[in-house]
Amino acid sequence: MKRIYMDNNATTAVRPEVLDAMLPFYREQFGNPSSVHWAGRAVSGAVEKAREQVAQLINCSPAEIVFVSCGSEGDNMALKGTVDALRDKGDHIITTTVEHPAVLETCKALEKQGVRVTYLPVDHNGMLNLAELEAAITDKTILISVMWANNETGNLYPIEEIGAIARKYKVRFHTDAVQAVGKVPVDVQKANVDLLVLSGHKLGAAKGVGAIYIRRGTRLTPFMHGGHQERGRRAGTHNVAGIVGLGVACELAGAHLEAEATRIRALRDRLEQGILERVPEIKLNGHPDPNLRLPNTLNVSFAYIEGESLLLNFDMKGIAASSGSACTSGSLEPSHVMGAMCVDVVLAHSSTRFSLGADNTEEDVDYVLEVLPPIVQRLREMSPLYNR
Amino acid sequence: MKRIYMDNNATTAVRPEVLDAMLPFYREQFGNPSSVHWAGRAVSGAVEKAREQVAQLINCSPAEIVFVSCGSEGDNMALKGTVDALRDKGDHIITTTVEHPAVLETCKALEKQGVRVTYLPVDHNGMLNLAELEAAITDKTILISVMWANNETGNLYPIEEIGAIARKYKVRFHTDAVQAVGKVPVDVQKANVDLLVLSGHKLGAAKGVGAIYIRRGTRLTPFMHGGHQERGRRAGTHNVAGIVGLGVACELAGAHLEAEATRIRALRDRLEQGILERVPEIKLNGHPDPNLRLPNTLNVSFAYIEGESLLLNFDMKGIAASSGSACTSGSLEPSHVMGAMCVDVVLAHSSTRFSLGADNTEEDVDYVLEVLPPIVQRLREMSPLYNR
Amino acid sequence: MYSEKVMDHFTNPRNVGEIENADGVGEVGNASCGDIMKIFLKVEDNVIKDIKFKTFGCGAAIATSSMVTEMAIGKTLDEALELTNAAVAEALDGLPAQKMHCSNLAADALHEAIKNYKETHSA
Ligand SMILES: Cc1ncc(COP(=O)(O)O)c(C=O)c1O
Ligand SMILES: Cc1ncc(COP(=O)(O)O)c(C=O)c1O
Ligand code: FES
Ligand code: FES
Repeated sequence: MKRIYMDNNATTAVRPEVLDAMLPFYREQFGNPSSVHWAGRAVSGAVEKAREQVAQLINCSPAEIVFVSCGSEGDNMALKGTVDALRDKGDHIITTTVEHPAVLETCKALEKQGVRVTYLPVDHNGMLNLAELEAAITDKTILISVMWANNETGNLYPIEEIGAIARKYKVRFHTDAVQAVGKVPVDVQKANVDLLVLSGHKLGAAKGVGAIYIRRGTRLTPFMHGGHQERGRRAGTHNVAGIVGLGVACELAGAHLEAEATRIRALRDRLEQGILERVPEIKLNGHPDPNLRLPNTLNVSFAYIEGESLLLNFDMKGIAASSGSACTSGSLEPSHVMGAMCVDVVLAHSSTRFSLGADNTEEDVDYVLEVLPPIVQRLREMSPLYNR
Repeated sequence: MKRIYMDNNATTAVRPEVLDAMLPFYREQFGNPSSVHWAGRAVSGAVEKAREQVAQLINCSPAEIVFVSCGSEGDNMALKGTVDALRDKGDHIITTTVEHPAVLETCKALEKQGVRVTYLPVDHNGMLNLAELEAAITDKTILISVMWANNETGNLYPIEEIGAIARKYKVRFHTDAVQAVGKVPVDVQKANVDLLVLSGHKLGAAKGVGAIYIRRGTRLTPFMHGGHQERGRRAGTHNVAGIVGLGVACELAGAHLEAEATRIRALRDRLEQGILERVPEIKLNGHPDPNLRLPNTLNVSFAYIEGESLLLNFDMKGIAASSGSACTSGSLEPSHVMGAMCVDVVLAHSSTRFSLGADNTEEDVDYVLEVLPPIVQRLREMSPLYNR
Repeated sequence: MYSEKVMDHFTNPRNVGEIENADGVGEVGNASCGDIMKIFLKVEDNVIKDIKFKTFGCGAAIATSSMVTEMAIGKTLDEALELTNAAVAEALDGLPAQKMHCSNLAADALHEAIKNYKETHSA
């Protein structure tokens, strides 16, 4: 059967060049980079090279990069580390209602410790009101945390403008850029961010590795206590192979960023237009202007049907996508992002994300456009909500 | 040049069978185990199989295993998660002065939050006095944390007896078993531990993966907040390849545990006897009875010389070992383990750890025994402390 | 971690040993922080005719000791007093950042030895 993977916002395949770069670090150069001997030395050079590659992609200095185990760790570290370091300065965080659970659940945990959190609402398109953001800042505000791009809708947030506001009020600014890095240009200087998190498996590196950018001079209490690794900023033996792979993935992403974004955007637009033309009674979720979304992401709701059954039908045709339905999430609530955008709850249950990636082709898109309409139609005909 | 790796307590090479098992999960079965579709399904089965393999090695049920990114994360999670969950019950932790920094530094961070910590001293052999441990327990004690085996000396602690004390006083018991799992039999039921941490790269799996055993019914606040992975106990996309490899490494370790321990113990004993016979004025660090240490670990101090220069000389002969010297640690203090054992500070600077592993042979040992004495002699002759 | 020069001086240290009846002896450092350096001088007409060292310490400590003896030999005492720790480190093509404290000893030990010579040979 044809297998078409359109769930690259969930995770990506490791790129062949990345895997090739990783392989020598399992059995040959397997040393601990903290060791003095031959087995450690070669390896510590490789880690430092990867640090430079990551730094280059987001335009910072290598010393500002700390390797972590995933995006979630980065977000936990950014938020909890800031609260601990700046407790004397204030107790208020501003974030949004559409953040990833790695930020939202961490904020909820911090609320239990007495931190006050403002969750900024979004409009029907999932966008923020920056005047509202500015108005939320008080002299107790220690952190603004806004994601660079949303994982479900692909919405891009105006990070440069938020960075300018943060600087104006001298508030620290963290951005969860897990979905953005490698897909769109990310420049920490231009955007004036103080903390930025990225995750390897979203850009062709392996699962289990990520990085946090910590602007020089930013006091951040370590999240992982222990050994002296990462100059005391993150304990634990380095995931050397993963880190080396992340470096290569960042270099590749940087080298092909524009060309690849253009290519994928064209595919996504073709898919978007095709679905809108072929299937009635659907709703596009996220910003209607596709240029204000990640080039690879399309999120649509199909009225009257539920997401899990849709995904299972796609799956039977070899298509991998994802859904905002409660039925796929393990919780009883549909996507909080759809909720924040006030998407009707039934439509939220059928919200379907197609997130394209390096391996997708025009044929893939056309295949999806071919099999999708009859699946939707069949499920609608089974639905008690549907009346032709 | 000959290359002899005797630093397996720092990290091990990935075993070939482990790497083979990992490889399909980078480019073929690359899905996110949380996904509903084909790309996720195969993968989630593989993660669950690994969970069973890990559980079997330490005799628990798979549901009691949570995958983490390293030993340090496991220790942070065990300690911080216990303090948060049991804050209403008490504020006192008992641990030892010879724990790994992942435990010690976490305890220090907790002290800043008002937690009281008793650091039990050890004797000259690095062993604990269990009467002292028992006497330290108060009605505010919420956790006892004692490592199963010490990374520097290899000393094995009487975990079953400590487990019995913990049960008697109904105090939760955590053990950092990062150095023990895979080297000696570890049975969480027999030892009555509630929390146990292991790390993949110490037993032939990759760096960047580990696991924590959480006895059923043990309330533990998550350390990493975010998505629903690991039934809400650890957020972050699974390091699938790393986890699969950890499973295989645990299965292999279990299958060959006794035979391999016997083989390595014989090599270690040969090395130990050989050094003691050939080099005057040395001190064995840790328990004098080699059976009360990990079968693979030998730690000796060479009077009058400093550890880094010793390691560099070993390195020039292709031998990788490690040292408790301040000069190799990045800090200004020699090993805290040597300090806790009241090893004279000059001797602490020359403490040298040989930790054997799967790839070592008798020839390796004999080669070390051949090159070591002249190196020691040459350095001694350069030392202002040495008077023939 | 170390430059080739450091490794060279570490592997083949120059002027290791003691001078019997030395004209000046200097010792700096203490064992608790990991390094002790001892320098022995033979002085003729205010010129360093011979110099030897003994060091307890890391690769950097041994290499800086060796280098400082090479740099000092043949110099007048006043010239030798102008040798700085930084110059020694530079002559070794630099040292890792975490090792700079070792390089802060070699020239000090030399200066101590000269001081000791001057104290014992004045008047
Ligand atoms: C006893 C002990 N605990 C914890 C750790 C930390 O493990 P990791 O490096 O996987 O974080 C180590 C190894 O460095 C160790 O030896
Ligand atoms: C926006 C965003 N933030 C954070 C994360 C968490 O990253 P990871 O799964 O690597 O922990 C994800 C992906 O799941 C994400 O899409
Ligand atoms: S309808 Fe079955 S889980 Fe939602
Ligand atoms: S002597 Fe300790 S770092 Fe040089």
